[in-house]
This record gives sequence, C-alpha cells and structure tokens, in this order.
Amino acid sequence: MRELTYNEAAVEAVAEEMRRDPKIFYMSTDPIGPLLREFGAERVRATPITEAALTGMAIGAAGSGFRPIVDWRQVTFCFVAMDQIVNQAAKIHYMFGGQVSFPILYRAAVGGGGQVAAQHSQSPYSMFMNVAGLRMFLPSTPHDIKGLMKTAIRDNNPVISFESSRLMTRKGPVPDEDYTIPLGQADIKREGSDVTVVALAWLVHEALAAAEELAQEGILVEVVDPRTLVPLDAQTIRTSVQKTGRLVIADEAGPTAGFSAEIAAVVTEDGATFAQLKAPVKRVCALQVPIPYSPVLENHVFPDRQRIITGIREVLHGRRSTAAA
Amino acid sequence: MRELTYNEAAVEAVAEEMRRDPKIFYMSTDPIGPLLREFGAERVRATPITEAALTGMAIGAAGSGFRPIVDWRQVTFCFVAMDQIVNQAAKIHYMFGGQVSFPILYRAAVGGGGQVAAQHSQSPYSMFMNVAGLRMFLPSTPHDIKGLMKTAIRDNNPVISFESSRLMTRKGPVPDEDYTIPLGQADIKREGSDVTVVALAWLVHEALAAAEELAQEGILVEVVDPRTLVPLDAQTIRTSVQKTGRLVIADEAGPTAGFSAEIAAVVTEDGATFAQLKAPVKRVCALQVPIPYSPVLENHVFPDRQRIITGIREVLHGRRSTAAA
Amino acid sequence: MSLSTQSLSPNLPPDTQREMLRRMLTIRRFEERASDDYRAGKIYGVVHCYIGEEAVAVGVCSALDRGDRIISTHRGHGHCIAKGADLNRMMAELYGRQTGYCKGKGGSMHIADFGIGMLGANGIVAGGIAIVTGAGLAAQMEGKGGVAVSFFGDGASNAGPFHECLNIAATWKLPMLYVCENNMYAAQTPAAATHALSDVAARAAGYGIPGVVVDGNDIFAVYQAANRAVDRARSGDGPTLIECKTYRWRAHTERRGQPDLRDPAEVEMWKSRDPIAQLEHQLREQGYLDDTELQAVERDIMGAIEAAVTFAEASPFPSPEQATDDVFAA
Amino acid sequence: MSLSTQSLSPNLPPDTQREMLRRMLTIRRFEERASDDYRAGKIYGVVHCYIGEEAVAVGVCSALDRGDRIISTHRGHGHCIAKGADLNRMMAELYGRQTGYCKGKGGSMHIADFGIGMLGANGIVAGGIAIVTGAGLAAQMEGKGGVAVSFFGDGASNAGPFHECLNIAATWKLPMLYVCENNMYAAQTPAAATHALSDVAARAAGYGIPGVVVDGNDIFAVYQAANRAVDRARSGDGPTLIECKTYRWRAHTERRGQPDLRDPAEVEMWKSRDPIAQLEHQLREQGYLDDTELQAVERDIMGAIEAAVTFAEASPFPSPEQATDDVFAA
Ligand SMILES: Cc1ncc(C[n+]2csc(CCOP(=O)(O)OP(=O)(O)O)c2C)c(N)n1
Ligand SMILES: Cc1ncc(C[n+]2csc(CCOP(=O)(O)OP(=O)(O)O)c2C)c(N)n1
Ligand SMILES: [Mg+2]
Ligand SMILES: [Mg+2]
Repeated sequence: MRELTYNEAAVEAVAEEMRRDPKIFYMSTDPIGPLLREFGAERVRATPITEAALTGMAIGAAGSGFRPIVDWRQVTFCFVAMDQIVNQAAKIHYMFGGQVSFPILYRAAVGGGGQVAAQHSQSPYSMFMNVAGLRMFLPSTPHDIKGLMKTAIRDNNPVISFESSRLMTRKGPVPDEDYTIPLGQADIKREGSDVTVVALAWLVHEALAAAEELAQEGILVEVVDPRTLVPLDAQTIRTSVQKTGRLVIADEAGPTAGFSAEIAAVVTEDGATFAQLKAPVKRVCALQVPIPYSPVLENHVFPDRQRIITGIREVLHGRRSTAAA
Repeated sequence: MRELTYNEAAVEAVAEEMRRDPKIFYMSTDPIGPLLREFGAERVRATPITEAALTGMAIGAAGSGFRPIVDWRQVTFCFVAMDQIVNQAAKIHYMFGGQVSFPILYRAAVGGGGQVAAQHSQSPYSMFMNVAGLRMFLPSTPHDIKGLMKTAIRDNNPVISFESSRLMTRKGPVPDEDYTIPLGQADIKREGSDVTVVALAWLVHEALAAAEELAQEGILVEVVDPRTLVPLDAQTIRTSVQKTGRLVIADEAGPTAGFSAEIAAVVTEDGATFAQLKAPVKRVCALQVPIPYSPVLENHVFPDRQRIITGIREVLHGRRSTAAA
Repeated sequence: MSLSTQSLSPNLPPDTQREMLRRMLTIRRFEERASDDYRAGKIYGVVHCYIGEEAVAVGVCSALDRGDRIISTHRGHGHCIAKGADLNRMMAELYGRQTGYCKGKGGSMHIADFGIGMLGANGIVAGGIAIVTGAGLAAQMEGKGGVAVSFFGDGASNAGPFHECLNIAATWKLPMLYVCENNMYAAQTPAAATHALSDVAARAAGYGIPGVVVDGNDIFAVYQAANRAVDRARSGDGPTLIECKTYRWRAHTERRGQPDLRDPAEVEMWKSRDPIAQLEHQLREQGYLDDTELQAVERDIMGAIEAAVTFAEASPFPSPEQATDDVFAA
Repeated sequence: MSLSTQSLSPNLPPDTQREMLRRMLTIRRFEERASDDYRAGKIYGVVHCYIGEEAVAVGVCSALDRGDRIISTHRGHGHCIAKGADLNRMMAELYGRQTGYCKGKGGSMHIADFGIGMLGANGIVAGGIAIVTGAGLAAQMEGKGGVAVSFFGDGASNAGPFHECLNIAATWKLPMLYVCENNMYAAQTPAAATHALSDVAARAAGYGIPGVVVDGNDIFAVYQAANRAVDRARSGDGPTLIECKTYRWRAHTERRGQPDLRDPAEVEMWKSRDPIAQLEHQLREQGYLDDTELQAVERDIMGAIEAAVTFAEASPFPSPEQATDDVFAA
C-alpha cells in the first residue's frame, strides 16, 4: 500500500471531500498550497487573523446550507474563538430544538515537542470534551486521520479534528480507495493480555514501542487507541481492561480533569470492569505545568515510552501510585 | 453568629480587602451597587462589554503593581476572554520565568436551575482545572466563600472564584472577625463511615440532605466538600475513601473529563485508597447535554438529593454502574 | 458618515405602511402579554423586552425579502415578529412547550426560525454577529442576491466580533447590514460611559463603508436607510453600518427587583416619541388609517396573541427524556 | 487622520541620534546572529526576525522614559533591545539557559523584562494589546505621568482586542500609544487581502483619537509621531494610533523550508529603503558620523553580541526539575 504522511493524508481527505461536495469551503489565516491551487481562492479562503469571526461565520454558513471547514491551525489560536465554540457551535443545534443542522469541521494541531513554549505547545482537547455538543477525534496514523476526517466532513455536526503536531510528517500506509472510519470506534493497535495501555496520538507509538520492549520480558501489553474522544468508545476500553485487569493511560496532556481522568472514571465506575481491576489505574501524562521552551525542561515535562514502561511495571506490581507524572 | 447570604459574604470579602489595600480595584460590565458607593467609580469601574479586554487588562495592571478584580459575572461571558485566561493569565508567570507576579481575582457565577437555557446555565470549571497555572475554588457556604475569597485576593496569582448561582441568596453564619480559609483545604461537612460523597457547591447541600435521609436507615454518609478545585486536597478525599471504601461524586456539571472524573482518578490511582475501595466509584452529575430551558427538561438534566441517594445505594450494594447520570 | 433626518412616508403603498404598523403593534402587545405571563410564573428564566424599539426591527425587515437572513440578540421577540415568525410557536417556546420553536429547549433568549431566515436570538452580547456574517458569506456564494442583517446593541458594538466582522464584510464585500440598536444603555451602564464617541456609525469610516445614523423611532427613516443598504448589498458593493438611535421603555429584563437606574424624565421623554404613535399619526394624516381600522388591527392582534397563549397552554411540556434529544444532528 | 511625511532629523542631540543608530544596528546584528545560531541548532523552536523594521521600535522607544511600559509581539527582539534589554540575558534565553530572562522557559517568543517596562513578547497575535492597556490604566491610576505602548502588526489590527482596547483607552483617556507595525503581510497573507482599507490608522476616527500614518523606515518620522503621542498621553488627553509603514526583510520565521511568497522585487525595493542606511546617511550628512565612528560602533556591537553568546554558552541549562518551578508565585 502507498505511504502518506499524516499531514498529507489529512489534506487528501479534505481534497477528496471538496471534490465530491461543492458546498464545502475552507477558511484559514494561511491557506494550504495544494488546496488553494486546486480549488481556488473562493473555496479556499485566506482570512484575516480573526479566529473568533471565522468560527462563528462557519456556523452561519453551515446553517445556510454550506459545509465549512475552519482551520484554526494551532489549537492555541482557537481560544480567541472559545465563545463561538462553547456558546454557539456546541449549543446551537440543541438550543434551537434541532431545527437545522450545522455541519462544520474545525481543525487544530495539538501537542508539544517543538520547543515553542507554553502558548504554542498545548493539548487542551479535554477542555472541549467537557463541553456537551461537540464531537472530536485525535488520530495516531495517516490511515486513521484520513478515514476519520472524511467521516467528520460528512457529519452534520460541528466536529473538531485534533491533529498531533509530532506526527505531521510521520508516514504510514493509506489505501487508494475511498474509505471512512466511523466516529466512536476505538482501535486495538496491539493485542496483549497483561495490561491495557490507552494512549492517544503520538503516545500510541510510544506505547507500541514500550510494548515491544516489554514483550521481550514476556509482558504482553494491549495498546488501545480511542481515536475518537467524543463519542468515546468506552466499551472497547472496558473490555480490554476486563481482560487484562490493569490500566495505564498515556496522554501528552496534563492529567487534571483530562482525558486520562475520564478514562480512569469510565473504567472504575463500571461494575464489571472494576471487578476485574487488579491494580490502581495509572496516568502517564505530561506534568501539570505550562510547557517550557528549553529542550531539557520540555523533555522532562512530557511522558514517553520510558515513562510508559515505568507505569506498566507499577501497575503490574500493584505498587502504590505516586504523582500523576 | 450573624447570618449573611452567600452573595453578601462574597461582597463583604471584597469590600474588606479593598479597604485594606488601595491597590485593589474592580472591573465589571455592571458594577455592584454597594462597592460602587463605597469606593467610587475609579476603583469600581463600569466597563464596556469586553470581557477579553478586561481579563487582559487585569494582567497588565497586576504586572504593574495593582491587584485587580475582574467580575465576569456569568461564567459564560468569560469564554470571549478565553485566550487571555488560557494563553496569558495562566502562563505568563511561568513563561517569563517567574520574574513578576500577577495577583488577580476573576469572579464567575456558575450553575443552572434558573431556566435560562444553555448559554446561561454552565458549570465549566473543569475546563479551567485542565489548564496548568490557574488556581480556583467553588465554595458551598457564605462562611467558605468569604474566607476563600479573601485568601484569593491576597494570593499573588490569578485565582478564579467560581460561585454558585443557586446559592447566591442562601444564608449562613459568618464570623464578625477577619478570617481566611487557605486554598487547597477540603472541608468534611458531615462525618460518616459507610460511604464518601464528594460534592461541590449546591450539591453539598443536596448531599447533606441525602445523608440526613439515609441516616434514618442507619447509613452513615461522609460529605466532603473540596471547596478548592486547584489545588485539590486529594489527601482528605483519599483518607475519607480509605475509611468508607465507597465513593460517590456529585457535581452539577456534566461528567465528561470533568471534576468528577478527576476525583475518580485521584482515588483510583492511589494504591492505598484503591486497596480499600469496595465498589465502583459513582458519578452523580448533570447529563452530558447543553442545559435546556423548560423546567421539566432542566430538572431532568440536573442531579439532586434523590439521585445522590440512588447513587449511594448503588455503591453500597456494589451494584454495577450504568450511565454517568 | 451621513445623517438621515426624520423623513415623511416614502413611496410605499398604504397597505405596506399599515402592515408596518401592524407588525410594530404585534411586537408591543406580544411583549406586554409575555411580561405579564412572566410575572405570573408562566414564562421562565429571563425575558428582555423590545418595547419602544419596534421601528428598528420592522423598518429593517420591511426592506428584506423572505429569503434574506437576520440574526438577533438577547432582546429577540421584535426581530422574530418583524421577520414573520409564528406567534403560536413563539409563545409556546416562552411557555416551555414541545410545540415551541425550540421544543422548549431555548426560551426567550433563543427563539429561531431558520425557515424564515431568522437565525436566532442569542444570549451572548455580540455573539451573533459572526454567525450572521457567515450567512452573508453564504448568500454571496449562493449568488442569488440574498442579504444578511446583524442586529446588535450599543453595548455589543464595543466587542471584538463587531470589529472583526465589519472588516471581513467590508473586505469581501459581503451583502450585509450591520444594524446597531443604540438604546443608549447596556443593562445599567450608559453608552456615554463606554463609548469614546456618541455615534457608533463613526466606526464605519475605518472600514471604508457607509455609516448611517438614523432616528430609530422613525420607521420610515429606518426603512429608507435599510433599503439603500439592501440595494448596495445586492449590487455587490458590500456592507453598511446603520445606527438607529432608540430607547427601551422597560427595565433591562423583566426580572423582579431588576434595577433601572435611568432618569425617569428621560424615559418619559422617549415615551413621548413612541415609534408606534408616530407612525399611527402619519398614517392618519395621510388618510391611510382611521379609528375603526385601528381598532380592527388591535382586535386582530389581540386575537392572535390570545390564540398563541391558548395554543401554548394547550401544548404539552416536553417529556423529561427529551432533554437528551437534539444534542447532535443525525 | 494625518500623514507625517519623511522628516529631517529633529532637534535631537547628536549623541541621541547616534544612540538611535546604535540600537537599530544592535537589533540587526543580534538577529543576524540569532538566525545563524538557530540554523546551527543552538537556538530552538521558532525565531521571528525584526530586521528591516528597526526604526519603529527604536523610534518609539526613544520617545519613552525608562518607567514607561511597552508590550511586544511574536517578533520581539527589536522591542526588547530598543527598550534597553540586556543582550546577555536575551541570548541566554534563546539558548534555553538558566540565566536567560525567563530561565529558559520562554524562548524567543516570550522574552520579557518587567524591570525596564518590557512586558513581554507574546505568541498570540493581538494577545498583548489588552495586557499593555492594563499597564496604561495602571499608569493613569499611579498618576506619575507614565505611558504605555502596544506594538502590534497589521495582522493584529483586524483582531477583536485591538478594537476593544482602542475604545476603552479612548473612553478612559488612557496614556497609551497603539503602534501598528504595518509590514504589509501577516505570515504569507498580504494585508491588502485582509484589510478593507490600506491604512489601519483610518480606524482611529471611530474612537475620536488621532490616527497617524508614518514612514516606518524613517526613524525621525517615527520618533516625532511617538513624541507627539507621548506628550498627548502624558497630558491626559488619551491614546494615539500610530501606523508605521515598514517591511520585514526575512521570511516570516527562520524555520527551514518556510515559504516566502512575496515578490523578490518588492523585497529588494524595501531593502533599498533600509532604515539603518538611511539614518547612517543622515548622520553623515550632518557630520555626526564618519567611517571611524561607525566602525567603532559596529565593533562595540559585535563585541557585545559575541559576549552575549559567550555568556549564553557558558550558562548552564536549567535542571529538568526546574520545569515545575514558577507555575505559581509565592
Ligand atoms: C459577553 C457578554 N457579556 C455580558 C453579558 C450580560 N448582558 C446581557 S445583555 C447586556 C447589555 C447589552 O447591551 P446592548 O448590547 O446595548 O443591548 P440592549 O440590552 O441595550 O438591547 C449585558 C451586559 C452577555 N450577555 N454577554
Ligand atoms: C490568534 C493567532 N492566530 C494565528 C497566529 C499565527 N501567526 C503567528 S504570526 C502571524 C502573522 C502576524 O501578522 P502581523 O500581525 O502582521 O505581524 P508580523 O508577523 O507581520 O510582524 C500569524 C497568523 C497566532 N500567533 N495567533
Ligand atoms: Mg443598548
Ligand atoms: Mg505584518
């Protein structure tokens, strides 16, 4: 199968959908070259640096029959648009009694590792998970991002595509034929029976590396990639933990009230899963600090395969957990 | 002891601190009458409806030696200021290497029950908990709000005072003398040995009512009020659960990636506490939907003492948990 | 910036002029009833009345076609009725019933009817400006000559989205009307305390678009300004900022104990400039209206409102479980 | 809106004028070194160079006192140096060292020195405008005649905070300068595609404050406009919007493979209008500078930059655990 980068797969998804449906248009403060060249400046719009306006305009255009895509680029830039996201996009279908639908795709790159400091290194998807009325995903492979993005573009709701900065140039196989991946379907990226690692995006790959390493000791790690954050495939996660009895959650974001906390809750509030749980759950997350610039500091903040391995060993020995890090 | 309403206690805290420290000033789109009359329009400023600007201006004024208070009024209005909160207020001390401090109090009313529909009925504190660099509290009594607010005003960091709309006119004893309550100290509002209920704000009172009712059956409920969300007093919560072995979390917000998830994680990732946990944790939260207007719908969405009782019975019987509601 | 002064009735058929009166009166009577019913506990939450400002919504919407789109504010009843919303479904929504525009999910602050191009009331100050600018972009892309109108208050004119959207609309020549309802207050705060200049329309100059100040209590002045702006928009020349100077008669909201710090003399002065009485007077002067006709109109309106209340009261509340419907579209 | 045309050197002592040149040259040489070191992998993340725009920062800051406060953008080195920041601590910050202004936590996009009234570079477009407006409010409340300056780009001028703050500053008569560095592009997007009018300064009219367009490559024009605005601010008359037309010579960032879609002829044209060469020329014409003096200045600057690099390289990296310091103040 041909290989594309994560970023190429995403752009290909957009381009294919734009070819299919003339109602789709794209707004961004800096348009993507290939899209601009193929679809022209009317459908691929260079905008002022006004993410709040763009986010809201997408709502109005969607409510008027179009299917806008707004590329916030870095997730950090969407905080200026938060009112339009939380108070408008997330609620408007509901508070108007469902009388019309608002098909919108918002795109946002997340994550750190680029030494671009606190403002430009964020993974705040959990904040959006907390808001009722938004769907969102965060894929780990070119294959997944393409399939999910196509589904999202066809969805009749606002959907946020969180995309991992660290994975942008990472390659992977992408089928030639048209395909989609439903929202809300986790993917077991590696099967194992001793411990479940629920990981997101870049940390899926770190978890796989950790699994590989531990396999040499005979420790069998199951790596579950939720892919979609809302709706969350709780069942796949619970089934895995029922099998392994142990859970590590790996997330590039900080732990507090985050995705990792949600996974811990989803597992421990479920009777059947709780009954099988042999050790405390373990969150392997970023430290709960703004992300610093200097590489030595930044590296210390983020989790990686080594910390995942440490976390796995901890739950395997049922040892008492310490900090969230 | 004299009684004040929750709202009066909060305003008294502000007034006392403003008397003490001339560097404190107050900005709001609609000033509070008594404060305006006592301190005048220079220190109690009526502003344009520009929460983004006010939130940022507070940062600049704080970095220039003042101690601003910004009253967002309804929490929903602060989403227009989210960039200034997440990207500036939360990070500026850290990303500038701690060279200067930013003492700011932000005030925000949260919660539902007023039939003011989705935009005006929000409890999004968990979104802010997820952001590293912000302190925040959410008190349940006039006594607590006054003590915490005074601490927050004296704190040298941005602190968010989340205040329960449902409790504004509720009365309670408030000492005459000056007192403060440290951030990060939970309060056991009722002792009990059978089950721990961690509840916030209005639900503290619902939990107390539930406890009272269940006491008649001999079920002894411990009600823990974290009061501060960040820093969270995990120890008090864990100690309580170690004693009771059972945990219900009651929150007026929806569950997903919320405060309730964080409490579940804090308890189940701790070895000593996990070892004592006899039943799945139970979240008694709002349904994960925008808040509807019509009272019959709104009542259905929010948790109350009856749902807390149901939740308690569930964890007492170790029954399998179903939905988060 | 140009100033439209009070105008006499333009070349409008008498029927159209009477229809304007009927719509303004409908808004007023609807809200009188809504505020009574609110105080009676039949309507919940919060209600913001438009009474005193009716000429703005009706004047502007009279210049629009059905396919044109508007967006409203927290003070939304006037815009709904002006754009042709159904009183039954409006009242049912206020009553929190299943038959309401939003199935009881929205209430006063969120009535919408996308079918008639009414993109909703909105509880966030300035929250609708970007949304309706997106509708303007849609209209431009559709290429069928549609226009879109943003109604917003003097308070909203200070907020970021106003600026962002005016610039985008001006740059992209979107077929937009930005209609500032300058009622001189944002809740308790006088506009003079929050605006550097008294005319919001002065801001149009910064974007190279027309900024017009009109007497918002003179429906023909409003109508003419809107009409010119609609022509301009449909011709592809871009947006216009229209500032309507007007006044709200009632407190900011109908909530009991709601303060109203305005000078009662000021309120009285503005009541003496009642936009409805003024139009009535003009129609009478022209011989377009007499007592009998007026009484018939009033009777009609009261009948429609009574019917709306009856409809609302006869409608079921939603079932509790419907709270979980409509979070997502299929 | 008034237009300041190219001016000859005002009544400034020769030393002051030479100091202006020295600061501009320091910015340029500092950034030349920083971009080299960035490409060499010694500086991390992202670096935005100010080269070509030096007359703006230096012209404005020359009109300020030490106690006055400024805020910068993502393109911050120029403002830091113009306000008198220490090169050692700047370079150490870029190198990610403990001795840097932010102890290695900030990097290029977040250098700040509150001690000299430099309230920080800021990675969010328009993100600093409100913060520094708060510093202006603080200055007004302090009552000691201080002023505050917001530097921001043409791109930022379309964002909401620009509008919100201009209005507040105008209404409250805050002692503020809003300095738009119009370098005609926001990343790859030309200002012409995103602005309804070519002059950002035209927006001042909407707030009743002066809006001035100056040649941003003419340091004396910038200085004079800033000086007038500072006088106005210190007298309690409120803010001024100053738009400096200028150009960045380098790509938007120093990142390898960064596209630069601008016409090379346009870049060359602007290079021929080098603000430093122009000042040098004027100083020579007036007999304030000769080759020897210029060489001495250059040597000084290169020495200082060399020393800054040495300082940075000799400084330790933070220890990993310091990542958890400074989240909260004591
Ligand atoms: C962002 C935001 N801040 C504050 C409020 C609270 N609020 C509701 S209406 C209002 C005043 C609005 O004034 P204006 O825009 O002039 O409209 P008017 O009520 O006069 O029609 C305020 C402050 C809000 N709804 N949204
Ligand atoms: C809110 C926001 N959106 C997008 C960006 C990405 N971005 C960084 S610099 C820039 C261009 C800024 O243009 P301008 O304000 O003219 O400043 P210049 O770079 O020309 O100095 C953009 C879009 C950002 N930093 N913040
Ligand atoms: Mg108003
Ligand atoms: Mg620029």
